Amino acid sequence: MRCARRSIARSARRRGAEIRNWLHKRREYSRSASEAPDTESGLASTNGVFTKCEGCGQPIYEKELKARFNVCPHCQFHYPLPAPERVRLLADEGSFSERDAGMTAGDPLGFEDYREKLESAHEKTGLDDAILSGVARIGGHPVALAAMDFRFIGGSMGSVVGERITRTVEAAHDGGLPLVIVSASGGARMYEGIYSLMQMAKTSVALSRYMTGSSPYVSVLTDPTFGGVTASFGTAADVVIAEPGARIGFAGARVIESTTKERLPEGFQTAEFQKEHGLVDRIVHRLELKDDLERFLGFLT
Amino acid sequence: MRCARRSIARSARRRGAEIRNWLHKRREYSRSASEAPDTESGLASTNGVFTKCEGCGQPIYEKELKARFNVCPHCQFHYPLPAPERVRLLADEGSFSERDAGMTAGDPLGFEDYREKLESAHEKTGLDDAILSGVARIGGHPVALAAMDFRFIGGSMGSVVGERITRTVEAAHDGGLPLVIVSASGGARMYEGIYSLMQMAKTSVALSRYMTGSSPYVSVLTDPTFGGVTASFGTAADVVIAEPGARIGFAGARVIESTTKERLPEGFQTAEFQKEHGLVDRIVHRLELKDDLERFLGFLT
Amino acid sequence: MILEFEKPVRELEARIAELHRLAGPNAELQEEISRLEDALDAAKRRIYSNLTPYQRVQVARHPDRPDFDRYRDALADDFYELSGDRLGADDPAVRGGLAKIGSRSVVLLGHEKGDDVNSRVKSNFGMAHPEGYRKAGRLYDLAERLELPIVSLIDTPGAAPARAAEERGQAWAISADLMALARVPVPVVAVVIGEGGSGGALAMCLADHVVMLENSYLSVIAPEACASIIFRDEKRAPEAAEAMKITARDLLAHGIADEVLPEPLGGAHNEPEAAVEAVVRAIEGTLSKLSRLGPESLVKNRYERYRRIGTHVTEGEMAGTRGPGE
Amino acid sequence: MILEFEKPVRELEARIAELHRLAGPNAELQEEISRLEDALDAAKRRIYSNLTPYQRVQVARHPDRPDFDRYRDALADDFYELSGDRLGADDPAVRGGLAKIGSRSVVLLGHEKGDDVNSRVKSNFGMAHPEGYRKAGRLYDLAERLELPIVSLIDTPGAAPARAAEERGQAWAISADLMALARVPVPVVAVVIGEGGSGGALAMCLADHVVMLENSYLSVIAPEACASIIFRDEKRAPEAAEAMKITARDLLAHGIADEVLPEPLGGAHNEPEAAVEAVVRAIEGTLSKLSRLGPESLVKNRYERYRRIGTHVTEGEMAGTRGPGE
Ligand SMILES: [Zn+2]
Ligand SMILES: [Zn+2]
Repeated sequence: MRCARRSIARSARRRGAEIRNWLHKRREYSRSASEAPDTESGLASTNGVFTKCEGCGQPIYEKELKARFNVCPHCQFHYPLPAPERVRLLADEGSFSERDAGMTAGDPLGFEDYREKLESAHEKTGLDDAILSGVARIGGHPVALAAMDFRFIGGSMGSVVGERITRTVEAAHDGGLPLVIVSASGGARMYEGIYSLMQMAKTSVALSRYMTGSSPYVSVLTDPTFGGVTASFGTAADVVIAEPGARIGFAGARVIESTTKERLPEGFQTAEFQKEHGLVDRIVHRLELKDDLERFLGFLT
Repeated sequence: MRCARRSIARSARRRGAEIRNWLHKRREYSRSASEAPDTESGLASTNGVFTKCEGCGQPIYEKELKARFNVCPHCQFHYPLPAPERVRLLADEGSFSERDAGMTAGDPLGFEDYREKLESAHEKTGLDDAILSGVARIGGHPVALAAMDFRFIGGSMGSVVGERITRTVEAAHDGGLPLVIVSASGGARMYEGIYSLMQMAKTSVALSRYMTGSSPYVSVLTDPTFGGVTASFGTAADVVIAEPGARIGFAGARVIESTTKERLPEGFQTAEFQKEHGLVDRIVHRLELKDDLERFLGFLT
Repeated sequence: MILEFEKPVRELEARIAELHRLAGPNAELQEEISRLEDALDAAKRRIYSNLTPYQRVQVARHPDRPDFDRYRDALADDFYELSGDRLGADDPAVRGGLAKIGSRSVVLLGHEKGDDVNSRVKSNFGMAHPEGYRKAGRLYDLAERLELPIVSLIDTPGAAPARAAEERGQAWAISADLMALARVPVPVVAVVIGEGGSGGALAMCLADHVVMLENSYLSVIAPEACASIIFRDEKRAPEAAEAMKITARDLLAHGIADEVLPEPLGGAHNEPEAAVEAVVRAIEGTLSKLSRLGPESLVKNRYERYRRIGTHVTEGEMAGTRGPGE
Repeated sequence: MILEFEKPVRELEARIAELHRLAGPNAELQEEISRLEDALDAAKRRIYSNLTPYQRVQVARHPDRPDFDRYRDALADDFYELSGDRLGADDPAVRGGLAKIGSRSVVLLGHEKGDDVNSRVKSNFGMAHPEGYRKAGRLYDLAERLELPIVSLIDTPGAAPARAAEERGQAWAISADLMALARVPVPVVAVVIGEGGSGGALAMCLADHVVMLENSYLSVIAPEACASIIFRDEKRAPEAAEAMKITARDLLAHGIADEVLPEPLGGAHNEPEAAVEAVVRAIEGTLSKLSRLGPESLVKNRYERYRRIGTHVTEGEMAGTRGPGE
């Protein structure tokens, strides 16, 4: 069943950048990173074509979708957003200065296929790993900013993600800057084994020290955020914002269903569910996110 | 119904110090202090008589009951224990030095019957208010110690209880002493109106300051502990011990049942229930309490 | 909703309105109207200036009384709401977030009573569950971390007498809030805007400065419950309200409240703008004063403020009848 | 329980026992027995000294492996157990309290896996729910307040893949533990005594010194799950265990573990006293060393310890292949 779905997804991908493709992978999504969809570099890469929204079934101009940062103009369904687009969405124009560019993953365990995975992810996304980070201004407020990219091996957290998050936290700490991290992650990068797990510890010591100061930390959780990211820096924030419909948790729904044989309720682990459960502060539409962060930052200057 | 029960209780009292009497009142117990039983000065006051245990129905020598600090030798039912007996139970012999003796309640609001209530409680118990406090040694460890007395207007917290608790906390703070408080309270002393409520705030500021140090605070909750005591110093401890079967909570079961019309489960709000709910650390038999405190204090010297 | 003691006023008002309708240019009726209007004015003053404590409790509970939303909108140009206790629940009875009052950012929180049947049930009529106290506690921690003053608007009948609230440790949760407020090194300003019921209210008003609206109350127990327990008769609630000294002016006299804000004639619901404006001014003034104190002074003063409250008698000498006010 | 790879050993043992029974004074059989005993010895050494990573995982999971209770009893003359998260639940999968190790008082905590069907189910096979992480967090706070070192014994398959655990925010709870351990200004010693599964284990072993028993493992994901995801075949778990480098010696080599304690031949369950004794000595030694450091040094060293772990490559140069060990 799973395999059947996967091969459908694969052939669909070959046919072009259909949203359906994302969605198949969405459904297939599990906590495990490598199984998570390696998403296309951008929905709008094939120019001027209509695509059908998986959320509402209506046709969307791919150009319009791109202009709306991958939010369906009809039903407001939030498709994943590449990290460079996320930075473009949030940072004041021209204000983003990337830090730690060119940092790439080692292959500490010589894990089967890892090199190839990294290369193809790099080719597909143009990124060095599942993250972009640096300093920027949001509505004029200087911030340290990191954004994860789900297309790069399912946004899994390996040493590069851990290191760049940590350096971003340290930059915020040293500069007395507010910290904004946008997460999207299937969880750990198993190819890096224990190093992947230890990134939770590394980011946590940095964040814990940052939190002894008085500058704010806002975590933005997007679809999907699971595993080690949620269980470390993703949730230890002053304010936790989630995008509408984003699935957020530790263990993914499929893992839970297959382990416990329990049918999970509709909307399980969505942003709305987690807000209802007191775990998320705000649900903010992507096209209002910059404004929302500006408002928040405005309280603290 | 309530009145009927009360008048039965009253005539029973006249017939002698029967445990049945306590138990009637136990059942009648509610969060409100004045309605709570003003208990007898000691079960064993009538000498050499048998009494029937409400816990198990077996006969008990009242002398034996007293020797066992009001714990049934058959079923281990824990009857309320007067504060002086509690001090005798816990403090090394001759080590207790009372502080703030002679402090009595004012009648700030000139509340109907309050003076009479105070006088009759004083006559019955020999105490100035619902508390004894001072410094003592427990297994050789110097401690600041306070014990409440449920017989004195239902162990309700008015200005005297609040002040003596606060002074005990301050003595512990100033002397770098461990703090042990044994609570038994129906809640607020309504006769003192807002002053009663404010004792929660007063004890909390003192305790909050004490907790910035590194000396331990153990709270022992006995049957019953409700209302303002539980919602302030009673639960803000490093270790919360409860006696077996003790009922502990904020609102009493009867108030909840009459408000919500819901039938509460067997064992609701007992020590065991609260431990199950992660709110109480340990349930300790009264005759093992001194030993348990000695053990705890032994870790910190 | 018309409160019992307001009926004469409402009747007079109705008669005047009726006469206006009938009068036209009739000079005689104009005279009668004028007379009635004087009577109305007198009646209002007589009734509203001499409200009994229990009548004030009823005013404090009036469904049209300005609520959290109303004050929030007047206080803050922007309110950035936060949710949840981060433990598994979000209590609609407690609202909170960041707000800008004047030029000052604060953590603003308060009780939500709801304004229709659904929202009233949802917010449990303003009675918090443990998750509400823990949400408040989380906001206190946030205020400490971000070094922002805390402003709370209290309007709760009290803690929830409910099984679920007990099962999740409401006493523990209230206690934790008190401990947190006692040590938080930022200014804490509490305004009782309506009901201030028992420990549920206290968990938000252990503060450096306690403001009360004229018809708000703060009490260790609801007057009805007190009457039912002490007088064995719930109907004697007016007596209990009187005996317990729970009104704003009583509490000012006893030094528990620091400031009483007069309400428009008949209560805040008759002229919400004025009440809201008074609260805004009081908060701004207080924040401005408290902002001059450092963290240590704030915590020390707060300690002393509450340390003094009590009416015990030592060695035959009254020791502390007065509360924290001077 | 007999593990698959132990079968030759167990068979030899059975044959030897049988022969002993039959032999009596028969010299020829005595010789045969002697021969078999040599063979047994050789087989044991061969098998047990060359356990594959996945075989070690099986040893780590052995139901007779010494557990929290066993170590606790050996470590501490007295264990003063504490319960609950103070929020509404007590998780039987996490145990903790005060203990005296040698002359030192510590906060001791660890996982409970249970030792019969009932207790295994009750403790969810050692997989904590959010209340377990919060209980641990409460104990970390207690350790800070009472200025006591933290000693944790890790033995968990990992976090609970369960609806209830998600509903109460297990990710939030784990994250809070990590943040707390990162800053707690007392020595933190972690000993992986059996399984060290994912974030569930990490919530107790972000420490100043990480000890691992020879056959324990620490892994970002169970080998079976890794195999099923990466190799699309759960049966390839042995390969996954190998590839992920999860054994104590691997982790020592990679600088993640600080110390590996050899186990008796065949695993700790074959000779629990020896394993327990080694753990006790290691903890005592570590506490003694760490006790010389002040709170600031402890937190600073811990920061640096974890800060270094990573295998990213900067500007074509490997930057941090090694972990915290020197
Ligand atoms: Zn759509
Ligand atoms: Zn009995």
